[in-house]
Amino acid sequence: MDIRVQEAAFDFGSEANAFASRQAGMGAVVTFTGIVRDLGTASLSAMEIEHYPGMTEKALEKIAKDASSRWNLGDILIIHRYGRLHPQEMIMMVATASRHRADAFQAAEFLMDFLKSRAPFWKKELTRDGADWVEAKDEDEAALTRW
Amino acid sequence: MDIRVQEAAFDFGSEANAFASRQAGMGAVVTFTGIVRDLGTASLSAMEIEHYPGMTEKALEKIAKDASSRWNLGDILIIHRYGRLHPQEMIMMVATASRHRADAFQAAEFLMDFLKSRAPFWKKELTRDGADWVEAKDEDEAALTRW
Amino acid sequence: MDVLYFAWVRERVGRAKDRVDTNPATVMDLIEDLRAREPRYQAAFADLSALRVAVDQELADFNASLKTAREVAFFPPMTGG
Amino acid sequence: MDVLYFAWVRERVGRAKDRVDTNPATVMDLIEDLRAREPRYQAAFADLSALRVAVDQELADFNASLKTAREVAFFPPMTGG
Repeated sequence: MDIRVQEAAFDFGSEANAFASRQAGMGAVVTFTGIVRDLGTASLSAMEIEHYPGMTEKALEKIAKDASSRWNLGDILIIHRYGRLHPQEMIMMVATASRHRADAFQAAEFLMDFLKSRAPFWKKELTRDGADWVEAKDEDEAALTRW
Repeated sequence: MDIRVQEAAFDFGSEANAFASRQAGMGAVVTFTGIVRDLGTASLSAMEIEHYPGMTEKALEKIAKDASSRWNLGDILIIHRYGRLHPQEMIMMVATASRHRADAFQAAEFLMDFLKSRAPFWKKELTRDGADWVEAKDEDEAALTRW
Repeated sequence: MDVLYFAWVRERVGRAKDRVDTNPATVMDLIEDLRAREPRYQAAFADLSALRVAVDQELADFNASLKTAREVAFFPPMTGG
Repeated sequence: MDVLYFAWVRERVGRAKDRVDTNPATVMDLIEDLRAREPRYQAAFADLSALRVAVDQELADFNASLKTAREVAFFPPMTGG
């Protein structure tokens, strides 16, 4: 289990390769990457991500442990950035490995669902019109009920 | 849509990075990678993958088009190797991009389910005990019914 | 006891952290104490349905006991990922 | 019409490709023609439930028409991914 909360950028491809290459006996690797996307009409200049140092790491560890106990996994990687990010930058990634593909897929979706609404991160969008905190979506809360 | 059927190895990390970086406006990228895994008791020396040139490309394109019409996707990448592979080598990868994570996840699972049982690839495992064609699993056929 | 604020709760309160020397029994009691301080706390705690709370870095309810708590944090619903 | 074989079907038939000059009406008729050839075809086509067929590179049924077919392929269930 490798969990990192950091301000610095990370290299998605290198992390994905390193993760996949240390999975002896695992036949399936799934990754998810979240990217800062532009907003169309109100052009996004930056996204600021705030987090709760201390609780963030604990929350991510708990989510990863829950996933490990529910599915037959080789390993889990979570990297989540905070601070100021710009469009096209990668916010975070998760990677899961398993013998068969269903476990890796399910675990990655589970990690993302909980990371989205149960890990203490908050996003603020800075556009030319000002700054707005991103509001949590009902559908993200609803996504938790499927697990 | 980028679909490649090739004998040569590919670099998962570089492909994943290149795919992610050309997704303007997409907030989510999901990748799946299939890796040749060792078999435990009967040590696997190699895996041979046979395919049906011509039909393979058509089948993969159809599966990718079906995914594009069902989900709101930015792009799809499929790379699948054939020929002789060794344990730890990567057999194939898919990548999907979408604005929101649910589409990329669902599309990647759909691609894998159909690629598994509807694209003309056949795997043969070479162990110290001999060579065996991998048998299709009932659960892989059953997985198609969820779509 | 340390009381932390994040995101727009922090912005409305105007600071990231308070030190509270009273001994409120529950989160709700703590909120009442804070609301009694200044209008900006009233603004921050106006709509509790828009707030989440963590006690000693674990998500909790508003009626959670603060008996052994060393750190309470208030923030809006999380938006990670 | 070209008839292609893959995986263990190819191994049992002992070749990857046959050229068939008769005009079978359906896939099933073609299979009967092939079975009549040699025992190794009988072995390859012994259990049709273990076989899949593609007509002109599209998956098809055993009762599919071969009227306009240029290429038929037989193989076991696929195991990609």
